[in-house]
Amino acid sequence: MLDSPDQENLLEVNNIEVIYNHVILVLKGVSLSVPKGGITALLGGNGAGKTTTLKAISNLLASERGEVTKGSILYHGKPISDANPAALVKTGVIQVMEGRHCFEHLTVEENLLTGAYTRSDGSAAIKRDLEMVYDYFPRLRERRKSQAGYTSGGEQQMVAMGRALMSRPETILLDEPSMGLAPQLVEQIFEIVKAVNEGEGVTFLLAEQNTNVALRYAHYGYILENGRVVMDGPAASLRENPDVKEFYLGMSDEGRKSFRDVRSYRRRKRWLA
Amino acid sequence: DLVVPNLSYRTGAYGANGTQYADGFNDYFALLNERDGGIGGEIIQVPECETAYNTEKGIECYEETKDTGALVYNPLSTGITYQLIPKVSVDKKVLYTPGYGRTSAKNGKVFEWVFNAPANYWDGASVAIKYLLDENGGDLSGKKIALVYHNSAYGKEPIRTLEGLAEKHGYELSLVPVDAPGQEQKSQWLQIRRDKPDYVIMYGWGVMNQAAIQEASNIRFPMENFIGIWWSGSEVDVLPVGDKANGYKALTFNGVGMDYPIYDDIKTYLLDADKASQGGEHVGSALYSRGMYAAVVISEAIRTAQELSGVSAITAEQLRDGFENLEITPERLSEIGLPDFGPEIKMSCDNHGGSGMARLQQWDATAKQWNLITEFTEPDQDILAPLVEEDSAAYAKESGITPRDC
Amino acid sequence: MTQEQAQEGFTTADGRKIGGVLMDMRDITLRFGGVEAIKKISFDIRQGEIRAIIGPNGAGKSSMLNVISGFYNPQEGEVWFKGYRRGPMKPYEVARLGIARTFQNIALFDGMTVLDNIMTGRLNKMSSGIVKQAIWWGAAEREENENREQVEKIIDFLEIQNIRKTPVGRLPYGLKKRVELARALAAEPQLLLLDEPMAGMNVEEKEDMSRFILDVNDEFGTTIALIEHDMGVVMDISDRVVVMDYGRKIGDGTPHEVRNNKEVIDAYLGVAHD
Amino acid sequence: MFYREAGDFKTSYRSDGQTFPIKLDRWGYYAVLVVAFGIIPFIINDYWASAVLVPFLIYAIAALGLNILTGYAGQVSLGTGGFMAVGAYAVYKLMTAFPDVSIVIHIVLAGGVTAIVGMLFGLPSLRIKGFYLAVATLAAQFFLVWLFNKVPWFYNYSASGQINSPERTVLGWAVTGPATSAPAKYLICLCFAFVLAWVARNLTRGMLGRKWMAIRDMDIAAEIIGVNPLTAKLSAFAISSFFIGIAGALLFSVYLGAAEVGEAFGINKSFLVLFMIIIGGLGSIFGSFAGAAFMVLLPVMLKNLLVGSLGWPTDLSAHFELMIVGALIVFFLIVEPHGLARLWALTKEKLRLWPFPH
Amino acid sequence: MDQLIYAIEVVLNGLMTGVMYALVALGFVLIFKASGVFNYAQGVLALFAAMTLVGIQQGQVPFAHMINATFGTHLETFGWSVPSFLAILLTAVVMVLLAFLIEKLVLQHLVGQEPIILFMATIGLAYFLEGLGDVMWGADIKRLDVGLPQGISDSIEIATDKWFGYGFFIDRLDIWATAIAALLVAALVAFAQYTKQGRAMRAVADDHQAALSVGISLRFIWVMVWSIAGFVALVAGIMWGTKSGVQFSLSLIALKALPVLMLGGFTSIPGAIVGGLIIGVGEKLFEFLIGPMIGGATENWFAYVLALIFLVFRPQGLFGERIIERV
Ligand SMILES: Nc1ncnc2c1ncn2[C@@H]1O[C@H](COP(=O)(O)OP(=O)(O)OP(=O)(O)O)[C@@H](O)[C@H]1O
Ligand SMILES: Nc1ncnc2c1ncn2[C@@H]1O[C@H](COP(=O)(O)OP(=O)(O)OP(=O)(O)O)[C@@H](O)[C@H]1O
Ligand SMILES: [Mg+2]
Ligand SMILES: [Mg+2]
Repeated sequence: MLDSPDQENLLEVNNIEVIYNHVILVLKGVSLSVPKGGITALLGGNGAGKTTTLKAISNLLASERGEVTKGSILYHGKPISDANPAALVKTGVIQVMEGRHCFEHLTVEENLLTGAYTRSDGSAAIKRDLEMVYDYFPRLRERRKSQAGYTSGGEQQMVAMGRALMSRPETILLDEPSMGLAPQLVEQIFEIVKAVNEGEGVTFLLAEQNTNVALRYAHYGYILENGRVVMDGPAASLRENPDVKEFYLGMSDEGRKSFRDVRSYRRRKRWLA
Repeated sequence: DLVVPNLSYRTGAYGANGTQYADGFNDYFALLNERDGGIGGEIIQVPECETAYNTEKGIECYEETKDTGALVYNPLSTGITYQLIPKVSVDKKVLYTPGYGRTSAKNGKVFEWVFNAPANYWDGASVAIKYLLDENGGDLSGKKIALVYHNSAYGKEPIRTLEGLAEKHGYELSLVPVDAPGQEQKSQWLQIRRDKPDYVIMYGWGVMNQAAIQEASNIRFPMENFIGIWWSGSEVDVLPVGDKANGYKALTFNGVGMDYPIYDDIKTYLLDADKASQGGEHVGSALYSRGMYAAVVISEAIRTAQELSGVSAITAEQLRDGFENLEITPERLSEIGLPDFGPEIKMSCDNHGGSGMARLQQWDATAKQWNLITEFTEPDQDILAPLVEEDSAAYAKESGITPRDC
Repeated sequence: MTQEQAQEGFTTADGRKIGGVLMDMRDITLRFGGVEAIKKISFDIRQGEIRAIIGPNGAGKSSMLNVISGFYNPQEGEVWFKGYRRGPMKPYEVARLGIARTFQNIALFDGMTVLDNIMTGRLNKMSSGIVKQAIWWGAAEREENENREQVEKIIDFLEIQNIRKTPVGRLPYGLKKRVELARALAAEPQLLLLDEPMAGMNVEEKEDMSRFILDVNDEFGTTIALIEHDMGVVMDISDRVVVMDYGRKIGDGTPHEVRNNKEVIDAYLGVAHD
Repeated sequence: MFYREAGDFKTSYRSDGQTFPIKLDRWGYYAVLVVAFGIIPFIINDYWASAVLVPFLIYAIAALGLNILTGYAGQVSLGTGGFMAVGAYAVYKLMTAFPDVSIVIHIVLAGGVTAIVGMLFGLPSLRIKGFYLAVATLAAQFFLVWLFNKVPWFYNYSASGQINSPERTVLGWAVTGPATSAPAKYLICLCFAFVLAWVARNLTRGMLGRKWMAIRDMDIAAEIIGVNPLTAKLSAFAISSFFIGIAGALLFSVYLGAAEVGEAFGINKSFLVLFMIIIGGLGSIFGSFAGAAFMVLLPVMLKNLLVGSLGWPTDLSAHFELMIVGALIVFFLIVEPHGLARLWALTKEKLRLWPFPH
Repeated sequence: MDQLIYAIEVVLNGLMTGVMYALVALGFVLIFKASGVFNYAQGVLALFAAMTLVGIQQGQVPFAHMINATFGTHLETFGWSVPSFLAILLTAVVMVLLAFLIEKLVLQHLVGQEPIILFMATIGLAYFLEGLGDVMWGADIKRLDVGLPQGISDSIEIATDKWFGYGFFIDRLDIWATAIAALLVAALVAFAQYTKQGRAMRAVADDHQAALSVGISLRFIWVMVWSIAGFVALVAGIMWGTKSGVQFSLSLIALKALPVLMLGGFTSIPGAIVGGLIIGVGEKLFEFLIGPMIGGATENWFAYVLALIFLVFRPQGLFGERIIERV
């Protein structure tokens, strides 16, 4: 849709390997670069390693007994693999985790406020941003006093997004923002991503299964399979690629296939990496 | 060499008490080794083993040491004693439990290997009542006495005796159990405050002692009317309470303080030579003295055994004979350097418990020391003897033991 | 509704025979404290059909499924199953009636292997007592192996042979969903409830999943109720659709009817989907 | 490379379901059995029996029991000491009331009595979960100890409240009482441990075990897929208590020979056994044994090292022992929170790959 | 009639004892709230704090015994004594240091583990601290005196004697404890509910990973919370140490705090106080009314049974956060 506006690479991931539990090798040399002010999409099937990549960047692997064993991750040209997650948020990288991860016992509003934990620009600014988030997600305003644990799946996703926005980040790592959201809301969320990206210049790296939407909004895309990057390119060109079309967009040559029809024939072609 | 293991405890809930006792026990043997070259020319080895007052560790210590030629055990724990009683009869080791353990072990016909002279729990209860009788001109009728006790096998021991004596002397006994560890005794002392007993007798151990004395002072119970068993009568029990513990009384069967000639030797041979257990921190305290007293009795028994058998490297069996023929006269105590430190002991094949004599001491909070306030008093054997007989007969029956002829 | 009415059925466009009413929800109202999650909703599920439930987030879809599977007891309304009114029941009793389900936020037993997870689906098919199990040899082992065979069939069917012995905690999301489906199928249910079975999947995987769902429906004749946000999937595989919005029912009918319903478009779809 | 499963093909579900599917493991297991039954009884002495092996076996049984409840069914219990006391007092009452019945039967019955008591105290688990339940089980611990201390019937009205185990024989060999030989003590505990481990294995691999694990991993989901929480939880409590009761009965009758409830079955016992299963590995039969071995051996070894070899004063070494045990526990948890069993499994997994990782 | 007056006295004393329990329970609540860790070491922490306080007050040489045993020296004290206030301050510093070390050496490596694993780790910690306390300050029984008054309050005794004809026993130490506890609770509630750090603390309790992901430093929160808990332990240690001396059994008061915790709810600061009051009154009253009929010494188990009964009706305790059960 848009070409990345600016070619400076904010975040660079060079050839990283990740091992869980000392034995399970998950990423087998992944390299990415995320340009400043762009929206970069990370696509790929289940278990491809998208989440792992994002967690490697935000240094959240340690608590899952995973570790980066090779390669380097640079942010603004400086290695960040040793920074703790909190320090990373201070430098401006925040992750919205897969599966929402709201603070169940806190109210919706308190959840949002924890997003502003690292900020030191005063409560007035925080209050303003809170209003901004409520404007983005009016449903949250209605439920501001409920415990997050009792909100529906979609509401929790909004809380997670809103919470990240509250930290006024430079870069947001978004893990499957569309999961479990109603179609209308998916569009809405991506519109918000776009608005935040354009309006506030926030850089996005988003992992998505919903290739269709992701490629519509992203500038650049990487496709991950089995722990390796198998293809990358500007979003527009990816959308035209026939393989991507078939496997990730569900289109055949005749247009969209019906889910009812795919049932009888087996198809599986994998890029050989 | 002769081996006398010291099953001690210096950690855990009762560690503060166990440490002092173990020091006294060690030091006396060390003194004999240093000064006299042991007993009858045999050096006494005292390997120490930590039990933490825990019965399983106690067994472990016992098994660990028993094949090293150990002669006699003194675990300072009623629980471990009960565990060891059957074992020592099979392994043929002597078990010496002065002032604790199984009371009816006094009956040597049933408990061939166990000795508990000079006094046992029941003796203690009886001596306390005797003292109260003396205080009241021989009449306790109508008086109220409360027993505050550690709610365990140990604490329950005196109940039967006190009940028997209550019948005889007409006082009214009330029972106030305290669950271990016992640092919270508000209910108990509120009850005492309401009931206003004339006297309180306490069978406690560990923190329960201090907590009780503290609470007693809180409710202004007169300390003079508060008598502890010997295990409730050490410095650690009263010191934390401070001045308000002044006047508290406790039983004892050994002397207190440092006014004994032996301490000159301890100073020369141990303290000055830096050989005292734990650097001599606890020398002279009540529990130290009791540990030392236990060592005195054991060494006298060893000496007797050596004389009887004519060999110096005696076996545990010979030591048992030594115990059964043991006589510690006041003269002998003076010779040792501990005049009037303990009651006269004379044991025999059927009497493994000595005379049961004990005396009272009282705490002087300003001088921070115990003072002896009575002579050795004999317990009321009319009441006790049948109880011992009954209990040991029950044990013999349960364990299939045919009492020996003595 | 009478017994006879319940027996009636209809035939779908592609010629499948749909039977009488299997499950009938009548005027269900569910409240949490002050929040009314479901407001007087009625709908039915017929024997052999694939019934979709759609609606915006927080509409009460999952809550409705929870009512069906007995996890929530509605404050008002009646639940009829196979022509009988169902009183308040414990969830495990409902499971015994032949209703199995999957969950929106995957609820697998993380500490167990895939195989064991699927075997739990057959709980109610196994009956040897504690003593027999303690001895194992003989009855218990035989029963175990018989059930294992059934489970292996499902494993083959869902093509998850290679992860049989893997602890589920380690699996990626999509496979977990598949294992959950396998577990539900292992119970050989009459009614299968799927809560967003395809969330977090890419198109290829959705295609796989759709195929499984259709096959289950076809081969075992299992009735299926599913919640799904991907309108493509819903339109393609479901026979009838219920639309919910903030606890109310705003539409009910064939995918085609629903898609063109104005209210549904406003509340849910945003733009009309092709 | 030395340790591998390749070439070990299974042709039936039955052989796939066996306990040690890998040949090397199977041989290792047979070797352990041969040593345990065929060699150790001939070389064991009193010290090894009393200080190490007998407590190890008895605690292994208790750990198996608690592991069923906590490791498999996910119900954390701190009432183990109390339940062991039930086993001990039950066997004592049975032994003294029916002296002519075999002690083996008494021990099993004691387990049964404990199972009933365990079920009773398991009832709150239907409402109460997690740490609340753990603390609630302390009610059982304290109440039972109080009860056995307070009601003289339980200790046959003995003056001090102690119970003593009289001599009883199995096949002519004394297994309780002072005259018991070290091999006899060891063997009776070994037999119980062996049979019970086997029972535990069978129960946990079948349907019942799966019900427990389902409840543990996610109780709501388990209920919705058809697990009746009442029967699942209560059966876990019952069977767990059965094991623990037997352990308590053995501890009293074979090992200690005499016991006083507050001392022998206090809350420390509860913690000790919980330690064992966590260090060993929750939800693992092997872990129960490994944890028991660790917690029994560690203090003995430390003591021998500090006092025996380094010649430290006993009090210092006792304090250091505490520090070291504490530090080691933390250390182990950090290295592998899932216990020795998982450590062992990971080692095997690495060995399989060795020397070519990935 | 007498019985009734006695009962009132028992109830009053129960309330005060309950406050003493609550002091210990508070430390548990704080740590649980902030990290989901059930900190079994809280009792030992109180003991350690009290030992350190006495040690500093009396100018004891730390590790004296160990040094003496190894080098044959005779160190004992520095020969000075530190005023109570300063000693308390210094002890607080030690507790902060300890919190820092605990985070560094233990908690940090256990982020994201299951609660039971963390619980176990704190038991390991309890063992360690127990040993360390003994090695540092010696295992003997110490007297703690920071000038808190103790013993029966005369004015209350006289006043009640006038009203009821029976002078009530109220311990002055208990009155102090009540005042201090009230202050602590008020401060802590305000902190947890209305400050940024308090909110962060609750967030951490819910989800470690998510907390990390929004930039909350677990390390900072934990050090902070453990420091506060250490301070609360110090207060508890002072109270209980004054009451019954500083020695090993002090750590066992943790066992009396558990039912309080359970009843009040693991996550509620006011719950700790209310729970304490109910447990205190409950156990004392039961011992007074029923105890004599069944042989007494019922307090240990009755507290637990009472809490259990409450839990059956409210599984999360009186004030605990609702346990969220959803699928
Ligand atoms: N904690 C863990 N321990 C072991 N293996 C893990 C762990 N987390 C992830 N994995 C494995 O790593 C691989 C990649 O997982 P990851 O979650 O990164 O995939 P993903 O691309 O995000 O997939 P999805 O779209 O399903 O979320 C998977 O095979 C998964 O099994
Ligand atoms: N146990 C509960 N307690 C309180 N409120 C609840 C509970 N369960 C659901 N709710 C509320 O009921 C409403 C409906 O929730 P439900 O989970 O059924 O939505 P949904 O339609 O499944 O949404 P989504 O598509 O986001 O999953 C929500 O607002 C939710 O907050
Ligand atoms: Mg992912
Ligand atoms: Mg839902």
